[in-house]
Amino acid sequence: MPFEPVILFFVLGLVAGIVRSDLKLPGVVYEALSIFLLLAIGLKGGVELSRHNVADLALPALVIVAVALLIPLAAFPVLQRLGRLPRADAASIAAHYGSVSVVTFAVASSYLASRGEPAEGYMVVFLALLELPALVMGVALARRGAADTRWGKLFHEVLAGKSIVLLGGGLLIGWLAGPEGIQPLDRVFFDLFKGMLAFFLLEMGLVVAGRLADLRRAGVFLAVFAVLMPLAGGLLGVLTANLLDFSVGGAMLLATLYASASYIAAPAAMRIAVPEANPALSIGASLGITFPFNLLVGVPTYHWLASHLAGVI
Amino acid sequence: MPFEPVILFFVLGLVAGIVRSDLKLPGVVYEALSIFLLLAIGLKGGVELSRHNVADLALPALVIVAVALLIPLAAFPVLQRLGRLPRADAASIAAHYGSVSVVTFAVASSYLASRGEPAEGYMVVFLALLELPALVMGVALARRGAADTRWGKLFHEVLAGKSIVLLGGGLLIGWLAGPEGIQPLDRVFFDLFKGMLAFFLLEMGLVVAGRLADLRRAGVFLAVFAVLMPLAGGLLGVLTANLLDFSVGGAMLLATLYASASYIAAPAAMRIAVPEANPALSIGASLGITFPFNLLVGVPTYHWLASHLAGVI
Amino acid sequence: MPFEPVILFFVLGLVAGIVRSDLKLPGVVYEALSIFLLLAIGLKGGVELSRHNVADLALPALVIVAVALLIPLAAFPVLQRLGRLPRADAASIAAHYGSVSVVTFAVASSYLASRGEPAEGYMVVFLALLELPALVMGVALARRGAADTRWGKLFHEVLAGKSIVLLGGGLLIGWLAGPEGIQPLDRVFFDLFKGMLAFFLLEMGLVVAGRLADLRRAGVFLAVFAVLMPLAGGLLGVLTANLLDFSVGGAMLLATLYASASYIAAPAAMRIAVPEANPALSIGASLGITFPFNLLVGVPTYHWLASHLAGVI
Amino acid sequence: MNLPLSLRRLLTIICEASLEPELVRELARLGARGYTITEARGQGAHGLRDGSWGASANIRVEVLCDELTAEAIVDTLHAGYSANYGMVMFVTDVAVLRPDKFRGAPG
Amino acid sequence: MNLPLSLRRLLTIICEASLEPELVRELARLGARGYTITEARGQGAHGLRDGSWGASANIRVEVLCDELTAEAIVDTLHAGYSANYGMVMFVTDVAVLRPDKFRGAPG
Amino acid sequence: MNLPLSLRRLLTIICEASLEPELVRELARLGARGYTITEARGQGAHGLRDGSWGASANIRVEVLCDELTAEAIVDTLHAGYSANYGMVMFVTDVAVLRPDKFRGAPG
Ligand SMILES: Nc1ncnc2c1ncn2[C@@H]1O[C@H](COP(=O)(O)O)[C@@H](O)[C@H]1O
Ligand SMILES: Nc1ncnc2c1ncn2[C@@H]1O[C@H](COP(=O)(O)O)[C@@H](O)[C@H]1O
Ligand SMILES: Nc1ncnc2c1ncn2[C@@H]1O[C@H](COP(=O)(O)O)[C@@H](O)[C@H]1O
Ligand code: NA
Ligand code: NA
Ligand code: NA
Repeated sequence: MPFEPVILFFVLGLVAGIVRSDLKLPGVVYEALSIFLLLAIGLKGGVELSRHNVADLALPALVIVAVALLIPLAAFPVLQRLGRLPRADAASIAAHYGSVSVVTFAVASSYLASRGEPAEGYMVVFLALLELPALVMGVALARRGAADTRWGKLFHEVLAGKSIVLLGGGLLIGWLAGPEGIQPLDRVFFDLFKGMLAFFLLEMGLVVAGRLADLRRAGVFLAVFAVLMPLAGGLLGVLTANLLDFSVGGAMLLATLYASASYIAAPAAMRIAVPEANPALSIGASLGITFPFNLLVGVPTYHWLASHLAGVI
Repeated sequence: MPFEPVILFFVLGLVAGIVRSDLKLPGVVYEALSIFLLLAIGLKGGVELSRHNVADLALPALVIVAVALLIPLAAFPVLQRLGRLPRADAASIAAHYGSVSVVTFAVASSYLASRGEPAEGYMVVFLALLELPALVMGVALARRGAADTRWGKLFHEVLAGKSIVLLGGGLLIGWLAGPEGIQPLDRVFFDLFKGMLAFFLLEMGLVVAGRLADLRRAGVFLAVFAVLMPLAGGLLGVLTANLLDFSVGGAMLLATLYASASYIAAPAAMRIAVPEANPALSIGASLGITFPFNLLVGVPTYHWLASHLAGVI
Repeated sequence: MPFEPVILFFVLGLVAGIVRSDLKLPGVVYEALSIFLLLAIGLKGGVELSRHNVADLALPALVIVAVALLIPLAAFPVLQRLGRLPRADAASIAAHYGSVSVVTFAVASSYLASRGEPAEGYMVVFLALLELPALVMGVALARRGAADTRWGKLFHEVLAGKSIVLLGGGLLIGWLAGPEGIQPLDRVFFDLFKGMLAFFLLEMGLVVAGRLADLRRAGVFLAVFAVLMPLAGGLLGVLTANLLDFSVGGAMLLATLYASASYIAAPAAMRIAVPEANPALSIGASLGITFPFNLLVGVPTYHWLASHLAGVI
Repeated sequence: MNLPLSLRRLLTIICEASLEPELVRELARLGARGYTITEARGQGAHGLRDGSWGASANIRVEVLCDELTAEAIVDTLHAGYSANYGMVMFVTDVAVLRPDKFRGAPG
Repeated sequence: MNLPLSLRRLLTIICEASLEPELVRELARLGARGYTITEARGQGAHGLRDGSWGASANIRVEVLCDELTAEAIVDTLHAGYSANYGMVMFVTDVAVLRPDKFRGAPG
Repeated sequence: MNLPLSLRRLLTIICEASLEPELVRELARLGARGYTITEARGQGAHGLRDGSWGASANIRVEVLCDELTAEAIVDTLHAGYSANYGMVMFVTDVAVLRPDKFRGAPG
């Protein structure tokens, strides 16, 4: 079985949206599910963290964040020169791809789990760390030279945004409470995780179906970009993971982080910090193409890459 | 204990509604719960299906659907002649009773499970198959001779309606993924099923309490119809099941399918396809009388019938 | 570990609200969670009740309710004389403190459970019984001498209010169905309880953060009252429990009931029955100060009191 | 085709959600033939009401009716509730198709 | 600064939620450039519609447009739906900034 | 009894939900004494915004105020946001009971 069954729920949602089913998961359910997933992932990572010496993670974290910044830096000129996109749009899209998708990460973890392939439990710490820097970089690219940048708003929007608050808060709670403290909550946060992910993917399928019109606006260049960019990011992730001596599972997760494009934190932040960028383009690419691409093709590909390139550096 | 404890939640909702409690399950929760139940039932059926040869089900499916069409065909003249209802109303009510109620089916399954009585796992396939044909029949009855029937809309409304999409999609996913593929989702879709059903029944109690006013509009004839029709349907179900050599549990479930009246797919479809039918009548009868009747009296009765008539044909 | 990890979720919500995070649990989720918690607590109590002779609880219930009425009777003159609050406000606040907080009770139960300290399972019966009387007392205090009291409305508001309907309905269902009848629902109502409580506390943290402005209106007197009143109530609870020969766990739970202030049933009831009372004052004190105080300081304190005063009467 | 439109009043009431049951009873008593409610949140003299929980939710009620009914409702609600409850009311002129649907008392 | 406001019509339609897909198609066909929907519940000639489940939910649709478009929509919806569906429509005069946004057919 | 009604402006703003925090700050700064928000979805020049997830949700904001405040808000929002955000504004005349509640700056 080359795919994760949970992905079938995404396909179901997509098909339902395309045939104009009256199936709708109310926006409130989307909200509640995303809160659940973010908090659960944070808690899981925090519990893992409590088993490690946090100081040991400082160096890999630094490397991982530094390398991650190459992604928007490389994407921006490609989008602006090759894609002939306005500066604001190129910067905003670059920021989306530099940041990360929590759900893609969750699907990749599920993929590993169902194959019994282990991975470093603290990868989720990097997930939380990778959210912000690319967004800052994106705004810097959009505003180069301009004086009126709303940096304060941007930092507030992201650091007080629900993804960081829930991921970070979950990490902290999991770390403080440790495995035994969290154990009575396992029934909700861990046992239900995969089922909730299935529902969320159903909803994402519906959302993506509703954004297919945006794809047409995005055009061929962006469509190609939205497939090649994650592959490049995935490769970069595997190589960086090798450098850091991660396991195959860890390499695959880092590849997924680099390859994935944000569609929760980034759209919200870019809307505030770079309002002249057209969200239809960035969301069309990241959610309409890269997200399904990663789910269906990317995740197994990164696993393959991680297995075959293990130990090359 | 002659009743399923889960039914007490329905009674609680009903009483809360009647005493005008401020207890309200928001409409969004109703939506989310019905999505959960439909998908979970579909998945369960799909997993069962993956254990059988699908081709073996073709003949029983054909018989079951063909016999089910007798229900609206019999109900229509009764409603039109005896009940003196306008053609559109008679046809719409006939369609509701020909189609099926997913929650009644779920309660009947729970009833069997808590008695340790086994049943054919693939009954849920028939649940999905029985949804549509009676609705088509109802529209045909309403429109006999008329030229402007919106068949396209009707088919789209039902086939792309959330009940078919979720039941059918769940069946397909369960069938493709099989028991091991679905296993990580069991915690959500199977373990939580009964608790979610309890919540849904609480909500249904509140909804039914709010529709008691419609009952008065419905009148005595329709009230009697709403009690006798399911009994007749239940008997027909038991006999058909005997013909097909189903187990006692399977016979009871088929009886429940025939006896139950739809209040999710049918109202939505009839509103679009036969707009001149008064929904207060069909929903008042199916939801206000037949649904509670089946929960409290019908389900045990069909079990009794299935046990005592086992092997008569 | 001197605290319950579940409290960290409250702190997270509080911090998120204070830093103006865009994290919001939709109002609908608040509704759904509170319905879940009320029903689950009721069911749990009902199952316990089915193991006891209900008649044996009559006397302790009477004592507990009678003693509980001392709380609003003592609070009212303090608020009116010392606090110089208008009669309506003094009466409404007294009613809030005389009534009980279901979530504080749930946290106290969790606290006991995670310490392996047993408690009388039927304490939840007293929780249900304590909700109403203080509210009636509060209205009587507000209306002394006035002729136009809307008693009918008050009784309806409380008795048909969602807390009594769900707690009482849950008790009844649990009692009728007994342990085996409820067992298939355990996965939802018992296993998920603590995780749901965590979510609810996250939400309560956000709500409390949003009410901090009300605290300023409340003033210093009310802030002091909101800390001393629960301590006095807790002491009264421990003493009463000793009188009734409860276990240490039971004494701690009764202390928590007496110490806690209602913020579900009381605000709704007072708004209808004593509309001239300012809800910012009563909710500011009960939810803004007493609720977090009880969570963070009160619950361990009442446990300490119950352990050290065990057997003094 | 061009159907004739008639003038009616649209009364909008924004108030605490806890008033809903009483409000609905009053509307019926004062002759309104119908109403529409949407969930709302907001800010006003009574502070922020952000709808995050039951006690801080508002509702937005619309009543299409004739002038006399609108006046009766405004007067009654103002006298009965605006002292103690967060409440805002405003009246707009609107054109409707079937004016009889929005008369005062049934008849 | 004081931007010039122009007069347009605001058409509000309150109806059963199940009509939404058809309604949206009709609005586009009749030249509306946009619409806004909020979830609603209410009471009227067709009884209580409390939104507790799909079949009893209403929607409240607003369309900003010019007079001709408003008339066309009112006439079409009245002819097509008001006999069989719970539905209320009313039209208000409003002032808008960019009147071209709310013209009839795109142009 | 027949209470005197005064004329005020009702400004309605329909825009992307992500603007809410800034909008609310602007309203306060420009002298609005209150506002009411309902969740909305819709369609317009910026395409379909169906509210299925955060990024596609709209809000519908109502502000009762005097003419000057309404003008100030319309001008400021138009200048600051309508180029980059989905946004529609319209102004209606309404009659209110307690006109002082809806003046400009507190006073
Ligand atoms: N100036 C205003 N414009 C629009 N809505 C308002 C205004 N003032 C108050 N409201 C709404 O009416 C509710 C009650 O208002 P108040 O009685 O002033 O607290 C508020 O929560 C708002 O939703
Ligand atoms: N007089 C009215 N004022 C405000 N809303 C109304 C009125 N009459 C009906 N409605 C709304 O329109 C819907 C359908 O109305 P009806 O066709 O009269 O049942 C109702 O459910 C209400 O939401
Ligand atoms: N003609 C219109 N009538 C009613 N609402 C509109 C109209 N045009 C736009 N809207 C609303 O305003 C939002 C933003 O509009 P726009 O900036 O045109 O995309 C849309 O999503 C709709 O909710
Ligand atoms: Na990335
Ligand atoms: Na049937
Ligand atoms: Na108390």
